[in-house]
Amino acid sequence: MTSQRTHPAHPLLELRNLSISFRDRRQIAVDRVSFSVLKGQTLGLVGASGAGKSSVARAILRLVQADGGEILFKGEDIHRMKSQQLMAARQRIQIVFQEPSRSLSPKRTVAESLLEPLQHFAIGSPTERSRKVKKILLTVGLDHDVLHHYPHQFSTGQKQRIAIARALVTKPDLVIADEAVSSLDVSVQAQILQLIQTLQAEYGIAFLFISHDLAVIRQIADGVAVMYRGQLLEQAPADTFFSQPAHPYSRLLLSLASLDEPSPVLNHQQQLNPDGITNHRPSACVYSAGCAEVMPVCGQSEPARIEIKYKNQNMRGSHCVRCHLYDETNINET
Amino acid sequence: MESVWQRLRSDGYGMLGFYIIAVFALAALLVWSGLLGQSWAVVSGGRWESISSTHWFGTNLLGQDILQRTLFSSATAFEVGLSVTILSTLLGTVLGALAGWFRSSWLDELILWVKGVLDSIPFYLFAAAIAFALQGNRWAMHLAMVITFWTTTARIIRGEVIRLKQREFVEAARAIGLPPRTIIFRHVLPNTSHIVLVQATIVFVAAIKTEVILSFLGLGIQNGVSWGLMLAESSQEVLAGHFGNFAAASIALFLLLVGFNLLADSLQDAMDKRRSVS
Amino acid sequence: MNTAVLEVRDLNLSIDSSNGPHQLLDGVSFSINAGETTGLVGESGCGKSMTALAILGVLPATGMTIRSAGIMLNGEDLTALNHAQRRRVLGQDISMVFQQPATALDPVFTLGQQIAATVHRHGISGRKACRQTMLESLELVGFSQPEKIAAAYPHELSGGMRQLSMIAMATVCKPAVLIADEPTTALDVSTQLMILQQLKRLQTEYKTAILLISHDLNIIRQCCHTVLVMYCGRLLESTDPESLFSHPRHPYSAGLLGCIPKLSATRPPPINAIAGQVPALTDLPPGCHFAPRCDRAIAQCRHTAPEPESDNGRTVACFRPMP
Amino acid sequence: MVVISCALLIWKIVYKPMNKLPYFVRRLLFGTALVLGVTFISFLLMVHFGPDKTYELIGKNPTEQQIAEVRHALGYDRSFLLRYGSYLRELVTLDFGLSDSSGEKVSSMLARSLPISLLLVVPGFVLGNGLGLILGMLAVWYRGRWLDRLVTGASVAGMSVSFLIIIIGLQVLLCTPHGLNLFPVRGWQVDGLASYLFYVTVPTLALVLVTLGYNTRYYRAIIADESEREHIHALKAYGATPYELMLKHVLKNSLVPILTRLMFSVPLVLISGSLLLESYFGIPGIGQVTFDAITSGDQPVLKAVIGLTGVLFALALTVNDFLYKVVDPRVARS
Repeated sequence: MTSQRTHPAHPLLELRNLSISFRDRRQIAVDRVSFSVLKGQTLGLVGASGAGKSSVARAILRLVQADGGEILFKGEDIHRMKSQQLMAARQRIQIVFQEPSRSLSPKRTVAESLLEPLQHFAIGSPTERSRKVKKILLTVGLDHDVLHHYPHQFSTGQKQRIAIARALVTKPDLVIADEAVSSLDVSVQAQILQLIQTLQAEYGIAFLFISHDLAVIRQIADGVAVMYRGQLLEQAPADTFFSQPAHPYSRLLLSLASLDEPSPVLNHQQQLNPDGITNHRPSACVYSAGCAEVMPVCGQSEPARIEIKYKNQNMRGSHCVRCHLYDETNINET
Repeated sequence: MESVWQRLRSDGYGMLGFYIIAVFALAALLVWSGLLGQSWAVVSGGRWESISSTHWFGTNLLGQDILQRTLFSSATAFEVGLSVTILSTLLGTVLGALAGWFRSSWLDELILWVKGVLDSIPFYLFAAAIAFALQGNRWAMHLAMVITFWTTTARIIRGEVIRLKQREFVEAARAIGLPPRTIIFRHVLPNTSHIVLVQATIVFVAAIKTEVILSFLGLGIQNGVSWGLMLAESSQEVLAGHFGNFAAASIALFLLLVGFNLLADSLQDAMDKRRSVS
Repeated sequence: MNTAVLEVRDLNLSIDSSNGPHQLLDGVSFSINAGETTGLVGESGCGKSMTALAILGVLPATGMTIRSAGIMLNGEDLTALNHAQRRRVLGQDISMVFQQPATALDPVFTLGQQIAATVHRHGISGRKACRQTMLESLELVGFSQPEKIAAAYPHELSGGMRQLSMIAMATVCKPAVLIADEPTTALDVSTQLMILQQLKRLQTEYKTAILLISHDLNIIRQCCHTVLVMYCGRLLESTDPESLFSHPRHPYSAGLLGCIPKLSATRPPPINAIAGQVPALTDLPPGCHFAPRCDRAIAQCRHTAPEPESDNGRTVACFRPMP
Repeated sequence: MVVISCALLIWKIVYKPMNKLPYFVRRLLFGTALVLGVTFISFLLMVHFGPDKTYELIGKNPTEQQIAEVRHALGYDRSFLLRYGSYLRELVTLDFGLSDSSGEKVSSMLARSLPISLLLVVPGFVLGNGLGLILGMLAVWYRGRWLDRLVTGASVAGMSVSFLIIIIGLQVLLCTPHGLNLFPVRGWQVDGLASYLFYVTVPTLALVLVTLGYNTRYYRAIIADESEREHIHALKAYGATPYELMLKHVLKNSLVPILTRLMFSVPLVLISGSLLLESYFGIPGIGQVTFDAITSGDQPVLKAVIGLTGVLFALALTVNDFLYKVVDPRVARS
């Protein structure tokens, strides 16, 4: 998995200050999030439940209306696309959900579910379509006698493979995996991760891989972005993130996930405040309440998104963070 | 649907109900095709003749054969039941699906308002009003029932569509840009087929029972005979000790309704078991 | 050797269905010592939750039959108790914490009412005494304002706080054994550790023996003194976590460990998975159920089920265990 | 058609801002909209399409002038909206003019007959639902055993018998020489408890028999549903006794569906239930009044009864919403 950086004109997917709120602005789900996914690369989007990860995924697919910001797919803002352009974009972006048993239409056979996108996007002739479907099933490790069965006749692992096949059948450039392995058993999870790794290598598909499990992200992602209460706190290449995480929250997540030493007992304030976004004060850092390295300034003003400068040219512009611990002057030696 | 059929076969009571309905349905078909119960109006004997070889169930006040009338009435019952059930279930399913899909939009609130209004008009008054408005039209009763029976089906289907709309396979369909119409009819409604079936059997029972009372009120069947009319007639005969008409109509009605209720219960259990699986 | 607080001997559980009875649990035997945590790990559908419910005798579905050589709690055989005796023991000497805190608490009663009811049911009479005990139990699990929690309804608390309240309810009568059925699965990483810390604190303070059921080997490694690996209703291996992680004896345990994604500073090697999938309960393969997926399987594995043999505290049920 | 389409347009525009109003106000608006709807439709059917009284009141071959006079007296010449307006005023002031058949003031007829209907229907209503709930609980308590099958079987039978058959059957059995002949066939000379019981027993028995089947099945389904919930199994693990589970936890969780059924069956039983009972047993309640109005086409009475039932039902709807809040804490504090 070479991680050399190719610089096409635009990144495959770029979010600029995306904001989403529910129940007409009273509850902010996503607050000015910006990140980009390069062609053939996988970005891991990490965060606790309720951090807004799924809302971002649904906004990209226009299942949810965004209040502000842009979602650029190959340089074009998805929200301003006309029907023809939107149809082409929708063909190129697909999604795999968390619950395999709820991702397939129960009353339709596997064949019908797999053929539906091809028919909708009018790809190829009927014979070509069934050939494509059979080929895709082989890629996900299923043989084509599954075609005439109904979803409830399969195991969770097989259902998730069928869901992945459905996402791949229109040859997408980007697949959003929304906690796609979180509800699978360890051995099934490993098989699906193995499948995704082969898809990354052989087909060069870009993944926006959403998960709350850092170990899974480590296994599969080229870059990592951390979200907390609707805001993007840090984005970095995987190797940098897992060796020297910049943001205190990233450090906390890493120490929790590695379980090697007992975690700092969370202070009561965070304990009694139910997770999810309710009373968010715009004028302070969103993580100030729970931060172990909190400073007075964190309570007064919101940290801007700054890029950490690196000596070697290759790393320029790939690591940014929103925290008062850092400002424009920090130069990282590596 | 296929899994329900196997489960239904394994449930004794459900099958019993199904066979009872089949027998009555056969009788209705024979009547419609003119092979049975055609001489229900013919005066072929004395008043209130008791059970005999010529009149298996005896005769009524006018000397008409009660057996013929009972058989013809089963055809009337199916005519009322089927027409009301099919129309009201269709109406209820479509409006329920629309209300559910466009939840808390103006369309949803509008459908809920219409439903609320129709639910709050007392049914028999409504039927009387419709009968007035259509001046004794043969289909007044059926229309009144269709207009008011769809509301329960709509409420249940609306709840189910709201639940199904959040399912990931619907979001996947929306993500590739399928229009709502296709998603509703291709993905959402087929998953409610169970509920529609159970609700249809319940509406069928309600339709037949309502016909009986409407006929008693003089608003029901205008031409032909039905169990309701027979019971209305028998309400006087019974005081004079002649139970033939009353017995025949009530037993036939009771059996058919037991058949449908057994089937409805069995379908309901089959659905609950299936739902706990999915 | 510490005295065994809970001892399960040859527990078998079968459920009868349209095509004959199916074996959910097959000869499960283990024991737990006071003040120790035993981890029961396995994938979904392997029967770990059924084991807990069978021990307590609160099986959900009808049509299930339990056969065992005895479930000894402090020397008293639970299977010999009648319903009334059993109800006195449940919640007092042995109790349980469930996976979904959102649905395991009654939504129309406040936490205070539910905990006080458990206290009242097990011998403490008088409203004031019950309330006092209840508030103490909430304080014990780490709530700084127990009154606020006691007055709240379950849907008003976060997942983590609901689970803590459930732990308070389960341990208010200081039971000898606490069964925790995947207590942290539905929670975030930060809340998970809070829950595990509270369990550890209760153990050290009251010498409670904890049976921790989970599918997450990392959590089992951090909290347990012994680990039981279960597959299709059978215990395949039981050992201490460190030796399980360093050199597992049963091929299935080794396969499971290989599947866990590693968290490392450098990029980890591609993940390796176990071939095939878990057999359905309706058609379990003969002999060792893992044989069809096991690359070390020999002919004998396919027709006779291996008996567990133990040496110096580690048992394994395999004809060709790993070296 | 024009009226309908512009009404729709207004509704679309009005709906958006109306949604902002607090829940309480919205429910009130919905209630009044219901009443308006009921009265409009009943007015439409009763008056607009209703029978034209003019020719009954005038003798043979009347002159143009006489016809105009009578029409004016009856108010037929006023515009549709005006007549609807006057109908609404009648509803508000509870003064519905004179009955066509008996000439008596409609409001006094209703005032006289309503208490009788209540006296007739209340015992049947209470017994029907009380017994139904108890049988439902017993059926779930002895689930799968003979009592459960007996109750389920009996409720299927109960649902399969038409109201008319029960009435005729009971009358023959209890009120005629062919049977026990203990009770009167018709009539309502009530001047004390003894005479009240004497006249009310058979109708109440009929009402209970016809509603018991449906009530039992409905309550059995709710109780069975609640006792399968996970928190009930959880409480078993804490040593809760079966009585405690059923009478405390299952019952309180079922309170909302039970109350909903009680609220919505009040108008149903009071009007349609009493209609048959009173017309058959000759009891001068609101049912008898309505029955006579139907058979003789007495418009003012029909208008009054429909209007009042509509208001009653809208009241039941809104009261039921508030009951939700009182009984179910999940709704109350969300």
